Amino acid sequence: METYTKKRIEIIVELPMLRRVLDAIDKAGASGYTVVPVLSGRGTSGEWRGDAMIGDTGHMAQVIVVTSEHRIESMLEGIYALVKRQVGIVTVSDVEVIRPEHFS
Amino acid sequence: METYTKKRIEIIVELPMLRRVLDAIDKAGASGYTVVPVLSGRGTSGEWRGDAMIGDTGHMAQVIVVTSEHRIESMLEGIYALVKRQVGIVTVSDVEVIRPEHFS
Amino acid sequence: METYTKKRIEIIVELPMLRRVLDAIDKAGASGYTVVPVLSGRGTSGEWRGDAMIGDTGHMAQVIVVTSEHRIESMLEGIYALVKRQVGIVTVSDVEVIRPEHFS
Amino acid sequence: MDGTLSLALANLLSPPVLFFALGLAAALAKSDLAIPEQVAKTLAIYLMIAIGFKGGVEVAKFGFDTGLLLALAGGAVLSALIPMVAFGYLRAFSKLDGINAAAVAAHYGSISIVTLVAATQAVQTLNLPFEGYIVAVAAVMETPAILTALWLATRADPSAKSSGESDGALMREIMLNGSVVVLVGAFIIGWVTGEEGLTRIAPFIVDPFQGVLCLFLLDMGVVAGRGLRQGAKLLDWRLVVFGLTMPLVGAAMAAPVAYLIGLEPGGAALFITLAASASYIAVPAAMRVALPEAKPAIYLTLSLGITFPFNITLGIPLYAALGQMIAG
Amino acid sequence: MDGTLSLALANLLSPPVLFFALGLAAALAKSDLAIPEQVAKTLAIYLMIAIGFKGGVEVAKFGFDTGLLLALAGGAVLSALIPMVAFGYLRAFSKLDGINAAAVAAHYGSISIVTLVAATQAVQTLNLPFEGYIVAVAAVMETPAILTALWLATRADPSAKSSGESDGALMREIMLNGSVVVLVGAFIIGWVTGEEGLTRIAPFIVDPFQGVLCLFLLDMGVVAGRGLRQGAKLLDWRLVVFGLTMPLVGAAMAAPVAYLIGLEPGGAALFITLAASASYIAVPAAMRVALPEAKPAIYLTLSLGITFPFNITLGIPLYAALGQMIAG
Amino acid sequence: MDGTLSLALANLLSPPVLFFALGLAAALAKSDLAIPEQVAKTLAIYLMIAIGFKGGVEVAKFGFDTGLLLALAGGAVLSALIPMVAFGYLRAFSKLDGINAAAVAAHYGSISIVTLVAATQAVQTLNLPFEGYIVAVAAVMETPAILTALWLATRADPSAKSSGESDGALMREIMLNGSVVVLVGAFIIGWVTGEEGLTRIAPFIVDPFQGVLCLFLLDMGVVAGRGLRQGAKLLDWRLVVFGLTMPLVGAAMAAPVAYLIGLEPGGAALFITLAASASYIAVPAAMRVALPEAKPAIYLTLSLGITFPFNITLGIPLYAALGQMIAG
Ligand SMILES: Nc1ncnc2c1ncn2[C@@H]1O[C@H](COP(=O)(O)O)[C@@H](O)[C@H]1O
Ligand SMILES: Nc1ncnc2c1ncn2[C@@H]1O[C@H](COP(=O)(O)O)[C@@H](O)[C@H]1O
Ligand SMILES: Nc1ncnc2c1ncn2[C@@H]1O[C@H](COP(=O)(O)O)[C@@H](O)[C@H]1O
Ligand code: NA
Ligand code: NA
Ligand code: NA
Repeated sequence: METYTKKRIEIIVELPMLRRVLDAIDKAGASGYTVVPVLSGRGTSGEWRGDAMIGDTGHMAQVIVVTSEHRIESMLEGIYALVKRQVGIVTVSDVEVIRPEHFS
Repeated sequence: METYTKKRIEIIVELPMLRRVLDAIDKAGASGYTVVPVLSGRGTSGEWRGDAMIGDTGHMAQVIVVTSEHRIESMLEGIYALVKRQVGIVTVSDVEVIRPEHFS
Repeated sequence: METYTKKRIEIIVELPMLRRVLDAIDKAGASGYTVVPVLSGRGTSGEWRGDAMIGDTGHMAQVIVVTSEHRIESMLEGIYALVKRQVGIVTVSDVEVIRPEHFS
Repeated sequence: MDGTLSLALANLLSPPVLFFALGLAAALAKSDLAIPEQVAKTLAIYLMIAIGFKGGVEVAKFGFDTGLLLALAGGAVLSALIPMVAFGYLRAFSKLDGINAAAVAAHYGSISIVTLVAATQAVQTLNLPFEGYIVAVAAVMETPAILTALWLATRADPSAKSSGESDGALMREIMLNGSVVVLVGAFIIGWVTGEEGLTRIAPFIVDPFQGVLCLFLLDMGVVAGRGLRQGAKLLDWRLVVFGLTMPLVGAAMAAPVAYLIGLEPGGAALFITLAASASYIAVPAAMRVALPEAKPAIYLTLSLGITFPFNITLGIPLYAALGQMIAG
Repeated sequence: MDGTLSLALANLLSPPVLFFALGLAAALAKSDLAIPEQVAKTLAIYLMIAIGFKGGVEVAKFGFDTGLLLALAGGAVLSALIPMVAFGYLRAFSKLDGINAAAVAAHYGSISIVTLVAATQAVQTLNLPFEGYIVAVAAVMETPAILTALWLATRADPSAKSSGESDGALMREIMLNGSVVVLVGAFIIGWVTGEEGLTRIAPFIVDPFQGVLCLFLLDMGVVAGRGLRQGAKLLDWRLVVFGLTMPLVGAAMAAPVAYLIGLEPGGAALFITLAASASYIAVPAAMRVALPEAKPAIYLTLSLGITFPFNITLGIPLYAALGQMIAG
Repeated sequence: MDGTLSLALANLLSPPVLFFALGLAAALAKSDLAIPEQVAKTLAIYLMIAIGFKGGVEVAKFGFDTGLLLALAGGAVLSALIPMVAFGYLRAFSKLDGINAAAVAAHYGSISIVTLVAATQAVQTLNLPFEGYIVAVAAVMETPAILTALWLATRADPSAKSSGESDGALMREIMLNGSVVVLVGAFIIGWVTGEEGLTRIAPFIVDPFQGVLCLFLLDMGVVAGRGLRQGAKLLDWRLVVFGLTMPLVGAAMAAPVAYLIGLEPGGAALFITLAASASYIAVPAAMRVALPEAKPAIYLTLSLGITFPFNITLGIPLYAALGQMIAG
């Protein structure tokens, strides 16, 4: 089965910023994204647990975007502009996909 | 600590098809899988949010399978046969593991 | 946008051991971690489904740690010491990040 | 007629319908209001337990006659036939292709429990007597429609059905679906424990029932509103007309059956409501597996965004009036 | 005075406050006790529905007068002004920089619905009459404070506000926030359906209300306790003093307004409580978007860990006494 | 004896037990029925609050005597001793190795709150008087069994215990476990607020209690059924016999203690029930940490799949009869 190389971006972002990050992903031309819940975490801004919070502040979610290499640059810039003053992390890795027409 | 190279398959699949995908993974000889919840997403078939749905239709989950290189081919074929007419995406990447005997 | 190479460790671990694994990650000097919920799974110790359980036994979660190459060795050893007699799996992969100062 | 109008108005201004409207409005205004998923699922289970149990208690109280068997049979036949009519209607009137028409048709043959719950409230408000076993009829009507629809779809396009899946396995899956099991199980438990059992759990399943229904309908409103926002572009005016009139077609088919069975006025109203209602949980999931090419945005938007609101607001008073007419 | 003391004691020993203390103690002792997230969110929606609906029913019963408009206007003005006072207080007394001071100030101009709910219980226990439309005032007081705070922050540091975000969009987002929508929506539904509607859903929103509040406050205690454990190191004694006295400042500002509006004793107590309470859901989220440099650990710990417990335990009896004094 | 039989039958046909059976049947038939996790967790917290609070109110009403201290001490001793008997039984009769036998034994020394809740319902139906402080005894019986079991395991295999974990840390973790904290906390709050507090929250924790219990037992049935399906292959007939008879052994050990303490008939029945019940939340989690080599599929299936259903159906009527005999 033939596979094609794409990039997988994973963004851990605070819930109040989520909508804005998803809009930036759209604007950068990705064909889709997936949001995964996060239970708890720790980072430079301390430790948190979702079930010991009320409201969205400090509560993270994880966004997964599979996209083509050539979109990475502009997408990272759009995301970075949004999250540079916020908590949250961004990682990029290589993946193979089987249905290339599914991703832009 | 010695590590061993394996493949990590990640499948985003609609809930009504989940059971069938897991069965295909079993049949392809993987020693295990992990299912992770998904909150929301966007793709060629539009945008969705789990808490604004009723029932499983259109609601995705993510399946993670760590397996040996040599099983990838047949596993992808089994999965592809299932999801080719459905929504959903499949990515494959390289990972290192520490307990190779744990994975087939 | 410049990126920097890091390692992404993903640990699938039983809930009763979670706190101990997070402590080991802290002790190994990682600057953070993220815990993601798991719905169900299958492995050498059988199949399970979170909504058909009561209590934490047999219920897994997934921990994600992004960290520097040079910490991997000691971190894997710390984690391995904890989980070697438990159920659970550990994978390591390469990722690029954009804010290197965020990770130790 | 005047009674029907004032009933319709009373229904429109009842808390459950207003909470539904609130959810709908919130979703259309892009508010982030939502009942969390796991809670919404539990509320659905609660409604099943409550309506099933109370139905069983009624049967324990009044016993049952051949009416039960007739109603079960009548329901099953209606569920199998309505999709044919719906399919013909869609093929003649709308521009849907065979596969999508079949998928939509399946929904209208099957039923919506929440519509039944709302109708039961209305019927009780009107003091119309009804048979407790109607909930068992609801369970029986869930699935036959799917088989008809799959047959229609393969007739329209032999490659429509997803390969490798036997109808039997799919039917089994639907009939073991959590909500059906709870509905039927609670019905049996209600039957076995009767009035005495009801006394013990009434403060849980009877007293707060209407309030819980409000919460659930608030969520349904949100779901319907978002569905409409997503799916509106796929519905032309013909499909909207279908979604508003197909329940009436189903009702018209069910009315003579209800009459023949000899149901009480409230029972007839509920029986007609079942026929007029459309599935939005079990059938869509089955369609995703069996007819993956059919577009969920079409059938879900029709069922949840058009027919469900219509039934909840205007349909139910109409079916209550109809029930009174034929059985009065 | 003696009445106030015994009221304070009765309040301290009431089940809701004791459950709050239990949650707080559990979290401080590092117990893993927690109400699951989705359930906690649903409990919050329940409280909004219950308090909104009952407020609407009151208005339906007693009609409303110019008092409503005056109270809405008075609430909005207070919400906009209190942050200025809070900001001045913080800049003069604490060591917070301009941005963090502005962010904290926003919280104290806005309101806490759960505090209002707890105060409503106290006021009812005391048989103090109150205006049902106070819940509408609460909705109006949510947002003006945020605009004031953003203005204060940009005056302190022109680069403070996150770029590219218009205030209008943010305001729209906050006013369409699920809890505000449910509160206002339930208020209107209560108004429309009146006593009759209430009778239908009272076993859901009235009878078990105090028990549900206990469960919710148990969770709030856990949240406050964990917040304190995480955030304590960021609070010096000056900030603690601020968190304990700023509610009194807000109360002092609101009391004359309540007097001028001519509110009933209970209504005045609730109005004062709103001014004295601090937001911990809507405002923090808005601050994360608009003033990302401000530290959540500071404003959340102050609002949730210091001011909320103070209000729940000692503040409310005080505001009730105050309400009686000025309106008695 | 006749009374016991009719009581057993009444118990078997009560709504809670029938809902348990429904869940069990659904899971065995591979239905996807399930109560969502977060809701199930909340239901468990609700049960703890309700039973704890009501116990505390009883103590507030009737005061307490040396019986409380005796019962606490007796419970702790039983919890520590029962595992030894269970261990001996298993080593002599089954083929389990030392580590697995020790892990299983721990479960039978500890207790199941839901079994206690169900027994309390039965005892109330029978109008048997009981001491409110039994819930405090339940809290005390949670942990001693674990220490005994760890000691047994290390005697059997010195490398059994996971290294680096002090028993103290583990004990602390279990005693700060959310359910223990809520149970004891609600007990104290009930004690402090007494009848007056109960009146305020009775519509939440008393009236709907049995209904909520039905929902929870439905879920327990599902959990037990799935556990049985997964774990059945690990249980031979000897283990099944153990799971059905070990509760009787525990009951036999507890009966003389209850007699010596001088408990009321209902109190004796509940005390015996505690001894006869087996843990399925706290102890399994502790075993995963402390004895990772022991197989969860064995101890969980025994406790949840065999002993819990036995107690819920046949055990409780038996223990009620026993309580009446020794204290009547
Ligand atoms: N090194 C890391 N590995 C994995 N997740 C991290 C890491 N650092 C931060 N995070 C996640 O990002 C959130 C915010 O991080 P921070 O901005 O550093 O406070 C944390 O709560 C974690 O969920
Ligand atoms: N490029 C993508 N990156 C990440 N997730 C995606 C992507 N495309 C699709 N998805 C996920 O897969 C689901 C179905 O995709 P689709 O079949 O394209 O509608 C979406 O709702 C997303 O959750
Ligand atoms: N090959 C695998 N791929 C993905 N997840 C796995 C795999 N093997 C095990 N797991 C996960 O780890 C858990 C425990 O595995 P085990 O220790 O093999 O029983 C399983 O329930 C799965 O959630
Ligand atoms: Na129908
Ligand atoms: Na305020
Ligand atoms: Na025991």
